[in-house]
Amino acid sequence: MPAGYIEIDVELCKDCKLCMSVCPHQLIGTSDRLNQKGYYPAHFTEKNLKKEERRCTGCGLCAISCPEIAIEVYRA
Amino acid sequence: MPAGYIEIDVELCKDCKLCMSVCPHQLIGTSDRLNQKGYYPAHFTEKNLKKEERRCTGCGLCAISCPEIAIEVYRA
Amino acid sequence: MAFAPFHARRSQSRSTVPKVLMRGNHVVAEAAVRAGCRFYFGYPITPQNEIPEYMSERLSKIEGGVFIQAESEIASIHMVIGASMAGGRVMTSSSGPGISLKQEGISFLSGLELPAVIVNMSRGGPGLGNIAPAQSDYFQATRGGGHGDYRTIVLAPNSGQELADLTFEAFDLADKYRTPVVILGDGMLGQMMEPVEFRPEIPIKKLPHKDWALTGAKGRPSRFIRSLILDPGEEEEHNWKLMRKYEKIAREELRWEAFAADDAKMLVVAFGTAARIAKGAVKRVREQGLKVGLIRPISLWPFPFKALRDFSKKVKHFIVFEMNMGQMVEDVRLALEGGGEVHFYGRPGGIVPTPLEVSRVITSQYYQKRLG
Amino acid sequence: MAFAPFHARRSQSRSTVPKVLMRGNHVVAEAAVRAGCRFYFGYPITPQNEIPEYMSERLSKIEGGVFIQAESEIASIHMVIGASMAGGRVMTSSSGPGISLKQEGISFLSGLELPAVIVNMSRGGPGLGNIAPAQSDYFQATRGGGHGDYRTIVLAPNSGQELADLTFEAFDLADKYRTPVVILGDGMLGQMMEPVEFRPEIPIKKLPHKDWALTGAKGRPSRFIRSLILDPGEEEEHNWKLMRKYEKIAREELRWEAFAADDAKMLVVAFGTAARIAKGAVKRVREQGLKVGLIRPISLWPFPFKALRDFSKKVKHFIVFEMNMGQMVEDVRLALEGGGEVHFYGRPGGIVPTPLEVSRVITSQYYQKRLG
Amino acid sequence: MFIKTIFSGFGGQGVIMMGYLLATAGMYEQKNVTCLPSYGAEVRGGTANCTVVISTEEIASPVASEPDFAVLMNNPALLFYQNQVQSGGTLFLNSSMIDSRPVRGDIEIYEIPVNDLVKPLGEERVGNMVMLGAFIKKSALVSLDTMHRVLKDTFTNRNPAMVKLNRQALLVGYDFLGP
Amino acid sequence: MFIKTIFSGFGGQGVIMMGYLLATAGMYEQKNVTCLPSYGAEVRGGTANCTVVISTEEIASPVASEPDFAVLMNNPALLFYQNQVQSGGTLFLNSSMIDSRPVRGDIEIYEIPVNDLVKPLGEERVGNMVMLGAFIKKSALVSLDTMHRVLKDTFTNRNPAMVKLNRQALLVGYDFLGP
Amino acid sequence: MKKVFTRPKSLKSAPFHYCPGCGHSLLHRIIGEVIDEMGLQERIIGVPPAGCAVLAYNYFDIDMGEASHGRAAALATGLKRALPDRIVFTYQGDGDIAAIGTAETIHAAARGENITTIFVNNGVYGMTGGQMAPTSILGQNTTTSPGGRKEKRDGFPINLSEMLAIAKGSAYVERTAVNSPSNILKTKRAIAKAFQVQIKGAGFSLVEVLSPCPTNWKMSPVEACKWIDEVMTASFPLGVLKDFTGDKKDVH
Amino acid sequence: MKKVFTRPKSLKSAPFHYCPGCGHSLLHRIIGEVIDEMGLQERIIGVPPAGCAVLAYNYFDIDMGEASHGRAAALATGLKRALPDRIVFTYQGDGDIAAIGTAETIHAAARGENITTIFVNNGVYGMTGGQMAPTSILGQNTTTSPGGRKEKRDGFPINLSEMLAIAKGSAYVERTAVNSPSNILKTKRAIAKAFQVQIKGAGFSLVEVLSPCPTNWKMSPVEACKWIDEVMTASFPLGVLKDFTGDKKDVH
Ligand SMILES: Cc1ncc(C[n+]2csc(CCOP(=O)(O)OP(=O)(O)O)c2C)c(N)n1
Ligand SMILES: Cc1ncc(C[n+]2csc(CCOP(=O)(O)OP(=O)(O)O)c2C)c(N)n1
Ligand code: SF4
Ligand code: SF4
Ligand code: SF4
Ligand code: SF4
Ligand code: SF4
Ligand code: SF4
Ligand SMILES: [Mg+2]
Ligand SMILES: [Mg+2]
Repeated sequence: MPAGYIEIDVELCKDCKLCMSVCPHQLIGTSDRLNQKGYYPAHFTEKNLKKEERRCTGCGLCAISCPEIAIEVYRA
Repeated sequence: MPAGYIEIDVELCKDCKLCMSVCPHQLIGTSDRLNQKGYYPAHFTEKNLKKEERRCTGCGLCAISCPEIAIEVYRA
Repeated sequence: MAFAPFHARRSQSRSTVPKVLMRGNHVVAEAAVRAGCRFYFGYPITPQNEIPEYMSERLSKIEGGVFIQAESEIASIHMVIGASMAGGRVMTSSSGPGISLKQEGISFLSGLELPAVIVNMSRGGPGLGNIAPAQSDYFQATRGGGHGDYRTIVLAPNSGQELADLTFEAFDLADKYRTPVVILGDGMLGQMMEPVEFRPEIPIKKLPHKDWALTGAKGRPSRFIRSLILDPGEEEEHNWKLMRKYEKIAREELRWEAFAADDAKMLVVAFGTAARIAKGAVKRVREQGLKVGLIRPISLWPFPFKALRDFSKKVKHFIVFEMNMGQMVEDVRLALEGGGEVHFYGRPGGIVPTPLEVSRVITSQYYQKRLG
Repeated sequence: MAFAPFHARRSQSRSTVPKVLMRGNHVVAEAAVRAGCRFYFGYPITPQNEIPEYMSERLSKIEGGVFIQAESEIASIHMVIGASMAGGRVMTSSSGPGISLKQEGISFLSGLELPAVIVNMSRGGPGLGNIAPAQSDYFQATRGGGHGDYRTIVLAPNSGQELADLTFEAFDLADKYRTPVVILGDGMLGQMMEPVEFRPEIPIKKLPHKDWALTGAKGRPSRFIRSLILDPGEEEEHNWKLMRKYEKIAREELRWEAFAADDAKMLVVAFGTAARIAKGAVKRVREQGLKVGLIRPISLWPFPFKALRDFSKKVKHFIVFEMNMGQMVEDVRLALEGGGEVHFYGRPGGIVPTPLEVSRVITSQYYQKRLG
Repeated sequence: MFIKTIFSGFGGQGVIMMGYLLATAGMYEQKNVTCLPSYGAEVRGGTANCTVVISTEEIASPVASEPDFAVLMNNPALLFYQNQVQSGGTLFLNSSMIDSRPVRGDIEIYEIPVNDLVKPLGEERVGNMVMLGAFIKKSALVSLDTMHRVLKDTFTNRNPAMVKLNRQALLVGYDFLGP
Repeated sequence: MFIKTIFSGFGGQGVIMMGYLLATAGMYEQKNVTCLPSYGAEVRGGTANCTVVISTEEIASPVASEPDFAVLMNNPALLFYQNQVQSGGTLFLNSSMIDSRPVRGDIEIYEIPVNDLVKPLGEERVGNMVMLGAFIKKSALVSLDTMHRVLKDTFTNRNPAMVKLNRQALLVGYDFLGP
Repeated sequence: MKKVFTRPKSLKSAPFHYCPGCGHSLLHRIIGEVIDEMGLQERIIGVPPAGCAVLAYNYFDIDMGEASHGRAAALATGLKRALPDRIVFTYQGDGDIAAIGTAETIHAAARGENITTIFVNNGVYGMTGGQMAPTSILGQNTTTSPGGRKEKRDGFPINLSEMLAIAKGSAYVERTAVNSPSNILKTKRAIAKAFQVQIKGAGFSLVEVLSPCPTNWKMSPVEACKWIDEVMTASFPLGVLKDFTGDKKDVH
Repeated sequence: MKKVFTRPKSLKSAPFHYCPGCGHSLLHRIIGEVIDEMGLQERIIGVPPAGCAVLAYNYFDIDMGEASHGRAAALATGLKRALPDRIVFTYQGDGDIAAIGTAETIHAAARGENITTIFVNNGVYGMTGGQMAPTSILGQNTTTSPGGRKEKRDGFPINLSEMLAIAKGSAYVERTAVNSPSNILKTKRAIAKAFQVQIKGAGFSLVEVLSPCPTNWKMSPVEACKWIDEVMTASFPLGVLKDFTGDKKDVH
């Protein structure tokens, strides 16, 4: 499995939780800080982990499901 | 076969010839006198025949086909 | 929700206040039902959606009540025609673009001499425009946006209470003259909540009998209601018959109101929402000692031509204020026949100016004309 | 048949007569094609069916020509919008009921600032009415039967030749101002054959380039053409922009004609078919020594207000003759501002009075006013 | 000169074509002309008619309330128009199809047995040309020569064979009423 | 007396209800009132607001250009309305959701941590009632008693359980700002 | 001798203004016969819109309300909802129902309005003079499809009844013709059945009738009847398209 | 690491104004991706009518012309006939296409107009606040079907795509959904195919997309996606309804 990584634009996110519902490894949670629009944006839980520690495969399911195009996906 | 007879209202007739095309015995022809509307109306060829001489069965096909309701059908 | 149907809410209130606070759109709907309207056909469009929404609930709870959200404004106006042919009290409502689509049907209603009530909560235009309050459908309503020689009665309320009262009157006028009646409101009147007191409900049985309605030819000769009149002579006669009716309406159904007009040197003319803003403005300038009054046409057709002409014998300066680019101002000019100077102030596109702004326009005109 | 497309017939004629005898509806269609119209969308309705019929044949023989008999008048006006967005010269035609159905689309065209030519060969109304010639769509055409603040240019031809000429002008005006132009004829103008001389065909390549059209964002930023302007401030600005355009048109695009007006003590005002009848009537009464003239507005909007007002300095008596119950008469009253007495004579419903009949009305008014 | 002519008959009798050709001929002779055919639903099963005005002056109205000439191709046409024609006016009757005769004494009447005259030509459709020939002879509204030109211009492109046939039929009518 | 109040927040925060209840209370106290909610497409994903005018005079316009009071439930509301309030006017801020504070010195500000205050009631939906309680206390536009009557009349029929809960929440807010 | 065929009572005595051999005349009679036989004259209301049959109220001795072009289904919806115990039918041409009235018709069927529609498909706009109709078949010459209808330029003809059969609210849809005595009798049975469906309250019922327009087809009436059999039915096959009444599909 | 997923170029950078979890947002992105991948940005023109997506031109970086409510198919017909070598698509809500625009849509399909329609079926009138749509299913609560849609009172929902598949001029009709990653990918393929059909000139193509409207359904976005699978697809089954391109029916 190639290692993956995602970036979430918190200002675009509207807390719809669709990304969370599709990630095979439940790697996305909800932030506890409101964004400018007043939503608690999604949060990539492996954001600060080292590459080796991440379970994210870069499968892109989260990005595919994100209505706001708030997620960018990276793969090795 | 019951004997039949038809009456054609020449003033209603518009010379569409549909009655003629459906009569199984070709008993309807075209009159040579214009009616008030300017049509040569249909004409029951057995009009002046005696009952016994008529081939009209009173089947009503002519009347059923007449758009102008110009034909009345009688049957014994 | 604050928008639940009024009858549910009202019945429970043990308050001694006879009024209820209701959104204008709900007011129209409730008043219609109380005036005996049992048939409503409409199509969603902002800012009048609360009318069909309210009707869908209210009529579904009344025996014989029919609400249909039609597939379009066109379908809805023709459903109106059908229910009106059957003798019912019937209403539809929409806003600018939807009213445009109903024009053919409105022309039919007029020609067929069928009663119906048509509500326009108008918005900024042309085209899709926006959903903010505007008065730019004045021409459409008063000149008949449809084809042919006809007129519709047009009533222009300026408050929640008047929405209720004029809705009642609209149904009566429609039946009395067998003609469609337009209630011309705007987004603000439709959305705003104000205290309202309703007249009691009219029992359906007490409504006037319609001896022309189509009900099946039982025990009487068959009837038809036709729109095509191929012979120009007959059609002309029909047109003049309509004309005589319209002339009677123009004589007998004028509605207008004057405020502080008796000693005025300058008169503001405005209708509907603009009139209430203008009234606020007139009060302000009165406080400053300016002799300014207000004329508010309530029936836009028939238009109070004579009233204005009479005023013009004493007053020579008029300001017409409309939330559009200038439509009623033509009727004012027609009324005055040159017997007064007319200044137009318009704010189209959904802008609702403040009384202060309008008072400034009045003041500046007043001094320019050296009246003060 | 006598109605075969003109170009087929014309090419064969070795006659030296430069004119052809053509039905008014065919004239409009042929003139449109020569003016560069390549897109026609319409729907049958009497008395204008010869326009789509002619177009269906003519455009199918031209490279890039598109004729669609749409499923309805509504579809056709929106096809017009589409082809106009693409930058084409485009036309639709109908009569009263169909024009009513196009009102929403016409409001859109106006708001979107899209050029198009809309022909109304009007008939008796309201409702289905009949198919005889009438002028009862004057209000609809000049006041904008659709919603919102807008105006359409309205041209009223009175002969076959003018049908040709004004159709050319309509396309030019539409492009020049990016606005829909209405040609308001009637059943008689559409059906009558008269000798006509056409201007030469404009090559499509010579038509003005439209730098706003939607053609795919190739080699330039993407464009959009929008109708919704949610912000009232922006919509108001858009409205005033339209207004400035309309004011420019009102200054620069007036068209009217006077006949025997110089020494007249009484003026008849009439447009289109009524104007040609009125002209015959004026000639008759002139022969009897009555000093009567005729003013014929050719552009109904913009209306020649100033011209009429100027005449009213010398002439105090006006007769407005219309084939309706009285519509343009309002504009005449507006123009005169009380500076003249207006008598209205109307024949609605498809009646076409004779010049003799109208001359009697003129004569009787003339002597009643003690002018002779 | 201001002459109004009405043509009337059944839909298929070519009355509109008669009007069109007459008006075109008038135009060729530098006159003002209008030609107003009946239209629309009224035709359904009924009568077609066509009004032609030929004039040296501008024509105010193409509607002929009191025509100078009436060319009537069938019974209903006669019934409808016999009393509208001006005093001193002229009727052209298709006597093959019209039985009755007007009682008015103030008009001239020509009877043309169109259906009979056309038979030898072997093409019933050109009956209207026969009538038109008779009409232009007696009305003298346009010259025979002009009408020949009009026929040529009108039909050459459309159906060249018809030019000859129409001319023949025209002459049959023209000659029928004598010199 | 002519007092304009604006309520503003997210769609789900019950701002329209606050406006409705306040206006009804004004009506119960024999005042003239108008209540104008925002409507239509502008709500999509955005801010809801509601303008209430309470007055002893006739109300010309329900639109409040310079409100006396602003009840602001979230950040965008603060950004939008902070500068529109009249000099000398008052802001009521939902301090649980609004981080920043206006810089103006000419207005009074009350901070109500609505989301925190509502938690003990176990029903987040009545946060608007908490705010409303605080508002009527400090604005003194209508009496607490009237508001109790309004709540009863409004909710008894619809959802009797809500009457009690709403009253509780109202009192929490009313008491929060001290006597 | 006994009179076995005469004018139905629910028709007035006025002669039809339709062209010789027109299907409208036949259909008027058929409907009149059904009304008579079912005893509906005093409780039926007809809705004829613009089209050659716009003057139908001159012929039917029943209550009738004229509709604008295309809007008969909407008008009938309003009528029927206001008078649920009356029988309401529309009588619409193909231009009327399948072009301008497409939306109104489809939605009346989708809603399951309890009305009956007689859809007179003559493949042209008769009243306005023979323009192309939505049901003009490919190759058909009309005044607005010069050289015959071409799919690329003019589009395909539309099978409205097949679409209506899909609508969940339609209970009975059949296509018949009036070009021969046997088809005329089938049409009569279909119309009777449609009224029955309405009486039962089963939902929307429609009978599409292929109907000659000799005038605009430029054929003799007899040729026109033949053309229906030989050409038109290829595009518009006769038969029951939907029957939710529980009756057997092949009613005839 | 390589960026493997990012915003398509044919979308502008403006954030969407749609509600959280709205299908319009997803569809905008999907269409943008297809336009990018097929290289159509410079020759495509979009036609969004009134509806929640009326401001679509704020998001798409392509030429766009706004249509009146319901008339997108007619407008697109005019555009495409004038510019036959451009790609023209409409983007219409269910209220727009299946209520007021029924006639325009059916006739564009019947004529075989060479345009593509994206039909966003969210079973409500989103923009105007959640009224009943022609596609609201039986029992569905909306602001104008109090107590849930009832067949007698409110009529049945309409299956427009099934009707369009019958139209002779339609070449490709498919129903998809955007409620899961796999359905999203299928939707993308369907839209690409529809554009291809248009490029080939094969006729009318339409993709109906079941699309969540969490706001008016009063559900969370995740619940809304589930509801599509569990409830909505029973009335509107997913799959290819028509494919005249010669491709195999089961493209995915
Ligand atoms: C709004 C409107 N558009 C057009 C017309 C003109 N019109 C009258 S009937 C008709 C169509 C007739 O065709 P069809 O419905 O097939 O009936 P038919 O005459 O063939 O029986 C048309 C286009 C009209 N009356 N109203
Ligand atoms: C002629 C007209 N009627 C009504 C409207 C109001 N309106 C705007 S969008 C819309 C329907 C929205 O529903 P849908 O098409 O399903 O799109 P959605 O918002 O659900 O995506 C309506 C009724 C309008 N703009 N124009
Ligand atoms: S790319 Fe795949 S694994 Fe990584 S966060 Fe997204 S859904 Fe989860
Ligand atoms: S799918 Fe997108 S918008 Fe929704 S929660 Fe995840 S990142 Fe936010
Ligand atoms: S009743 Fe039968 S047999 Fe007699 S004339 Fe008529 S069709 Fe012929
Ligand atoms: S069917 Fe009737 S109208 Fe036709 S020819 Fe026979 S009698 Fe005359
Ligand atoms: S035109 Fe056709 S449909 Fe109309 S009456 Fe004549 S034959 Fe019948
Ligand atoms: S209302 Fe529904 S369709 Fe509209 S933006 Fe919100 S979720 Fe999307
Ligand atoms: Mg037809
Ligand atoms: Mg929707």
